[in-house]
Amino acid sequence: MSRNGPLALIFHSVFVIVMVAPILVVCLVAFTPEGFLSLPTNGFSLRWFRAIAQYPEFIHAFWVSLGLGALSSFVALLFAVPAALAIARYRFRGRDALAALFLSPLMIPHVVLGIAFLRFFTSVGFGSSFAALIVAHVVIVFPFALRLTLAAASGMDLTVEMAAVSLGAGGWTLFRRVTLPLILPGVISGWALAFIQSFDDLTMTVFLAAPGTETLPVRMFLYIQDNIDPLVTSVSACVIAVTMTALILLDRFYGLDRVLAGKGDAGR
Amino acid sequence: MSMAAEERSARAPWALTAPALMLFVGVLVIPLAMTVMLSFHDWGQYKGIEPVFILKNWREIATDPYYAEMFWRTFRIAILTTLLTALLGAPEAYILNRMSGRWKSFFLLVILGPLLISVVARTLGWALLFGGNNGLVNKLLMTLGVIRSPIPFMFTETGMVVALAHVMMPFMVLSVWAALQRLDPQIENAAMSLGAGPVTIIRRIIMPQIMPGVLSGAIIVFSLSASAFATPAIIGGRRLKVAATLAYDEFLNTLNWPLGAAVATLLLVALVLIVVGSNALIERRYAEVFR
Amino acid sequence: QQKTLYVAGYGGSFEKTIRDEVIPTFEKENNVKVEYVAGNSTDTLAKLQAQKSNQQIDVAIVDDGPMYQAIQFGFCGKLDGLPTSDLYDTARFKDDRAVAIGIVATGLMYNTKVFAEKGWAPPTSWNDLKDTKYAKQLVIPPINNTYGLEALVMLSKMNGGGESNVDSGFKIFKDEINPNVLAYEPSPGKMTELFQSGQAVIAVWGTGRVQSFANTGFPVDFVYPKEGAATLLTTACPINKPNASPLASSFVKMLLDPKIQLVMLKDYGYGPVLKSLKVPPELGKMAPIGERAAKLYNPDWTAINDKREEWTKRWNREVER
Amino acid sequence: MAYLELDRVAKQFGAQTVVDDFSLAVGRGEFISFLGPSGCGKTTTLQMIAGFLDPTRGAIRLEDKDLTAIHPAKRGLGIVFQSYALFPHMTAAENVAFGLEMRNVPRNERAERVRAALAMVGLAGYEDRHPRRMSGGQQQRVALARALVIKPSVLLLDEPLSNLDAKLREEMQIELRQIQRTIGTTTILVTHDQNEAMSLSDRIVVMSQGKIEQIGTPQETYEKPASAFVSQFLGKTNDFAGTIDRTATPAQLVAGSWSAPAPAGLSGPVTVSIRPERIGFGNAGLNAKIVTRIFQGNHWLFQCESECGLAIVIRQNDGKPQPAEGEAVRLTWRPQDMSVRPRAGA
Amino acid sequence: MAYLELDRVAKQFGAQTVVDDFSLAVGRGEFISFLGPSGCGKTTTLQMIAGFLDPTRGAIRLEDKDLTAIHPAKRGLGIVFQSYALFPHMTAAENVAFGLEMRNVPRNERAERVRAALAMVGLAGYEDRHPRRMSGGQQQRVALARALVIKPSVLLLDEPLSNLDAKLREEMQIELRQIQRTIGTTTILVTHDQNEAMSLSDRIVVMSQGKIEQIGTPQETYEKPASAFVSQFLGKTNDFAGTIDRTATPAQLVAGSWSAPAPAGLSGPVTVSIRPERIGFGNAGLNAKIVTRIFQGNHWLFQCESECGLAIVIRQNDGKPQPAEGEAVRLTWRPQDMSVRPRAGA
Ligand SMILES: Nc1ncnc2c1ncn2[C@@H]1O[C@H](COP(=O)(O)OP(=O)(O)OP(=O)(O)O)[C@@H](O)[C@H]1O
Ligand SMILES: Nc1ncnc2c1ncn2[C@@H]1O[C@H](COP(=O)(O)OP(=O)(O)OP(=O)(O)O)[C@@H](O)[C@H]1O
Ligand SMILES: CC(C)C[C@H](N)C(=O)O
Ligand SMILES: [Mg+2]
Ligand SMILES: [Mg+2]
Repeated sequence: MSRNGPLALIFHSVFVIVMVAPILVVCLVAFTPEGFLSLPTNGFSLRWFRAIAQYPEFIHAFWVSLGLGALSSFVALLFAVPAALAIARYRFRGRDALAALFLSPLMIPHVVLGIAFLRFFTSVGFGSSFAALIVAHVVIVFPFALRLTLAAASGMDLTVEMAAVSLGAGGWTLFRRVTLPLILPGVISGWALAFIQSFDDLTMTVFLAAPGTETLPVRMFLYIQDNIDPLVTSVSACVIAVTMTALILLDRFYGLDRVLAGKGDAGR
Repeated sequence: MSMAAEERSARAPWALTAPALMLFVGVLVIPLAMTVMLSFHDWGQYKGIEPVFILKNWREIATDPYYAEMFWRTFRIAILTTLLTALLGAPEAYILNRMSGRWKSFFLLVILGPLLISVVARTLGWALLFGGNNGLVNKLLMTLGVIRSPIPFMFTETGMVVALAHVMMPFMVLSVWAALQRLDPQIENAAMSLGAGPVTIIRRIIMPQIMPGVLSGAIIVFSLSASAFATPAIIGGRRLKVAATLAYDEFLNTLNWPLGAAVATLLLVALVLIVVGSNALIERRYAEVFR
Repeated sequence: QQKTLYVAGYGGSFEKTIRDEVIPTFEKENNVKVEYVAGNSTDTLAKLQAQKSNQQIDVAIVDDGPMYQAIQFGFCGKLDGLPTSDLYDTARFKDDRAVAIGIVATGLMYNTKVFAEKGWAPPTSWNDLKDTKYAKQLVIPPINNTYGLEALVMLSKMNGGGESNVDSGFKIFKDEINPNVLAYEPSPGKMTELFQSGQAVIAVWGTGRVQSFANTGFPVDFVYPKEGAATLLTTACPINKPNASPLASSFVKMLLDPKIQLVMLKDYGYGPVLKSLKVPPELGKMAPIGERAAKLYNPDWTAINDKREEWTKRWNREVER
Repeated sequence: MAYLELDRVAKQFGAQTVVDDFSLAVGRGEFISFLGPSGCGKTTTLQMIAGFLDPTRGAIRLEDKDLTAIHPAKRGLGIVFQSYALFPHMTAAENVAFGLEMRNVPRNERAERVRAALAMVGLAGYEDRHPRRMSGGQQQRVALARALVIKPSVLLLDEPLSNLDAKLREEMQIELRQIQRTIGTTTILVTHDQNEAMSLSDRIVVMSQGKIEQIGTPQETYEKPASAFVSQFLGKTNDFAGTIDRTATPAQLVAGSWSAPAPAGLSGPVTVSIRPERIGFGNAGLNAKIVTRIFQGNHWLFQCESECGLAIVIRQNDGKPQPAEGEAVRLTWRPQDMSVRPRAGA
Repeated sequence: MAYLELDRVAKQFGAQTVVDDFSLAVGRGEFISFLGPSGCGKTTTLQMIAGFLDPTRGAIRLEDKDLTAIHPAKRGLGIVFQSYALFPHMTAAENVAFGLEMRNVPRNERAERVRAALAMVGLAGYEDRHPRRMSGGQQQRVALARALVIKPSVLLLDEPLSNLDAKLREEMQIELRQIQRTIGTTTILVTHDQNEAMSLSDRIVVMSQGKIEQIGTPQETYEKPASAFVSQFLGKTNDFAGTIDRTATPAQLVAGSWSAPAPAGLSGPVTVSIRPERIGFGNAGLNAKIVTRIFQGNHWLFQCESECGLAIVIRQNDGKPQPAEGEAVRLTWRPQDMSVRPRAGA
């Protein structure tokens, strides 16, 4: 199979540099010995990493974010995958309307959603509880799970499914053994985006977070209320480090390309 | 290759979408309906929200050119951002996909990186690179004599588009990448054998086939950029307000929720129309790819 | 009977101060659990409005501007048994529906290092905002933020207007100050970042903020303009709701405790609201204390609140463009 | 009683009718082949039997029960798809094992049967390979193994051997025949290979444009074609213009320099149809010149320019000298080998 | 000078060598066929010539220029892929037009040529159909039309007719031959159909397990196979165990009840190979009983139980009565039709 030409590689390099540069700068700043944002020109210091330890609420918030992200993106997939299959395969009345409804959380500013949800949950007596937070996150990450699954499911070779059906696979088995593996790249990508979106959301979560369930972005936002200091950067650097480590471990023990591309796809 | 399922019972799609539909009706439609209702309520500095039915807010939005300007800017930025991500993200996904396994996953993660850190830290990075005279890039370019004065980036529309495109890029790359997984490499070979160069292959063979992916990415990016708050607020500042920052202002600072709700409702309706419209258009244009 | 008291207030270091200095004692003395709901003033106010039918929050700590709104919307309950005689007048609200827990002065902040390098004299007057040498290096919080509002009021007052007539202020902002302004930035965090990244060198801001910014080691200083700095308050109120707990009032009053007042002065640069409080000289380098406090200009909030909606609209359309 | 019955089945895609009025009764254990030009509706019919397409009209019954009421997964069919439809994410062995898993065959037995099935199609050693890393023929064999391993009661094979070489193909044909005989599998085979159809089938269904042209045993369809289409489609046929002269006694059928006593009934201009393998080179008969001589292994194919137009002759490659290109020959055949019909348009 | 030359080309996938030491010189305008068992490396070799796979070793030259230096898009090849590789998002006409567009053929001419090409493969009227809505054979024909319409100087065909019925297939073969003759296209055909290979090719390359077994004209490879593999692979062959008795005068070759004067050179146990079409039923010769009699249209295939084991006999379907199943027969052949080699393992 043909490889990338030099032009493609140049494009790729520039692309990656641009993507990484702002983050790299942030990570670099985390090593500043100063009390304010500056590139560490005179010496590196771990001062701001040590500082994290003095804010156990950051660490707690990290776990909250992680749990919230994992849970809500997973639940979103449970709802989104069947819906995506339906939308990809059937031409039924109301299909467009349904698709629009499912995508609508993308289209509303999150402030509005935050307040709408808070009003709603308060009126049904849920207030700002963790359950409410999860439900709200499921809704806002749903479009990601849906859209990417949809992209993978549309145009899928249906004869493969027919083959499975003819061999006696039906319903759940058919889905688990054949359909899901075939759309897996889309599902995993969708999950990743959903997770990240949940992990990253601030504007909506601010309204729904209750004491004890503040997420990391909320914590960071509150922290920088009065002052932006390099702690923000060191926390960010840690998040990146933790994520990368997790992914590298995943790669070691399972193979990222397998997760992302599905099995048996390499080669010709 | 059509399947019986496609034609068979009209119930199947509804059965499959029912859980999601119930979820949405249960926890999204009602709050949104409440918000739409809100936009018809009255508000006053002293009386707060009055649950009456009036068109005051809608009339204000319709007649005051201030809002038209905000919406026009919103969509201009969203369109430019979408174009930028599609133009750069789709080729990058394609290049990524042609890399060998290990590099592929590595760079995919690198590109997902920006999403992993909070929008606050991310925009901080931009400020450090381009902010004023001290911005790293500006400083470098000025010492090299490439530019005379710093590139204006912060508090400009260009800056907003670039920063938004940066955040949104992973959505596009990943969407396209997922679609690329389905492609039969032999088809590319076929095109090559018929004399198509790399550009033609991408334009005529790859692009149409990955349209579902590009469309997904574009819909996500467009919707998110048009409703984004943090990036426009931080990079654009208050002088370059967009619909979302406007709504934010009304909701949080003025506490004029009815007006904010009207702005949000209008944004939602406009976005739904644009997205559904272009979705239908593209799905029809590339009907065979979407089957 | 009530087990938990929800206190909504600023996040960050303020939260830390409250959590460390106030809550443990309060919990012990009143046998109650206190949950701190962190959020900035506008977030808190929005939550109050969203949960109007069923308030969860018991005590709200917000800026003065939002507090006036909260009172107007009827979110605040009445405070009983305030040490009225010991409180500065400015610290009190109509019907005692809220009380100030700290006083801040609105004035000018500048980057001392940059000024020294460029050989610029430190600013002295509100009029310095018009100086063209600050082009695109000036930051002013917007009008929905008390700092911005007070800057507008001060400039109007100096030019023949005042709370009742801000035309002149608007004109100056529009024609003379606007070209200098890099951003109208309400977020304190963002303000510090604009200074740290060198994009801004001068700003309209408050003593408390400047103090804590300077505490990080960054070279900034605060200037009380010669025309006078304006008063800005940090306020607290018990939330009005059925079966409101009396502990809410107690909590607010505890914030007025001299010991706490000193802590907030030290950590946070808040001028005390108690006349009787003796301030050790090493604290309060910038804070409005004593004579500085006496010279502060107290805006006429009744007049301002009357026009605020209109001004905001006008500001959005004329200034922030 | 028919085991599988198609009753006036029709299928439309949009406005286009691709299968029409298709009726067929298949007995239990019967081996049926569908033969017909590309695009005539063979795959479509198969897919309807499999339940992946719903007939627009008509009914399909299995043991007198309406098949449409049974979910495809429950029909117990073994299918080889024209495009293989292998599971790309599974290895060859996993592909083959899938149907057994669905039937809850115990792990040990499963492994053994998968191994045996792959060995049978000549893919021992390829168990762990993914389809994308296999050659076309190897993929096709995995598809075949996957369908056969479950010992289905009905086998639907859509050109299952099209990508195999002759040798392997024959082995597979024998295998198919064997399975069909021992398990009594009812088989429907779609193939474009007439030899395959003829050597395997109990009956052949010749289709054209969605309609059945003829149903019959291989020899019936070949030697007693029900229509001109069938005779043209199965094997090769020469059509010569001839005339029946009833004035002569006995009445004579004349085609160029060839003549024979005329059959009863017809007179005037006629078309004489004769299979190329029934024509011999002789000393009398139609005058012809050999244009091309094509070697085909076990036989030679001659294209000749004759008095009555192009003539095709097949001669077994029996090792004896064959006429060369350009040589003049006389073509002759036995009257009982030809069929005569009135000449259309004459 | 060879037009296209493969010089000791080899290809490995991982540790597995799938093509090895492959050398072949193709003249301009020559028609070459690759024959070989499934998985022997035919597609791989074709893909290397096309430039989609890089040889692990060896060189490929076109007109003495190293082909690897030329980008696949510039090689001017017409290719039909085993899996068709149609552009799913384009209609049949758009698929066919693509290559012409790449060559900047003016719009009018393009439309005309596309129309003609589709008509040639029997798909007039299917211009606007998308591949997914076409039958297998129709798709394959679109692929063929797409490759032919550009009048390439080199055609690489990977089982291009495997999904077509015999009739259409023959038409396409004639078409291919025509194109190759008139434009002088150098053609390499991969096929599993020996008749196809034999009737079309100037030379046949027989491959096995990645290696070339024999290169020769159709008749050479069929009648003078270079190895046992080739003789087994091309057509059918009977191998009988025989003995050469040099004590008799003249020396006798005996196989069961069949005997003939022995050829020179060998003695003792031998294997006698004889093609089934060279065996006749006679009054003397090998005693045998007919087990199955398979009708194959223009010929009959007999499987017989003989004194020397299983024997296969082909007889042209000349309309004369053929022995029935179960009948006892005597098998006979001319000594010059057999080949004799020492018996392995004896
Ligand atoms: N990508 C790959 N990775 C590993 N092995 C491969 C790959 N592609 C093909 N092979 C192996 O290489 C061998 C040759 O394959 P090739 O496709 O050339 O066979 P072929 O002669 O075309 O067979 P067929 O007639 O079945 O199409 C096969 O054994 C196949 O399993
Ligand atoms: N999904 C579809 N939509 C519209 N027409 C279709 C569709 N699938 C097949 N057809 C058309 O129906 C006709 C019959 O197709 P079918 O696949 O049954 O042919 P086939 O006999 O199997 O041909 P082949 O031997 O080429 O595989 C063809 O003309 C084909 O173009
Ligand atoms: C994609 C998101 C991180 C966008 C973010 N919510 C913003 O307002 O900018
Ligand atoms: Mg078919
Ligand atoms: Mg092959």
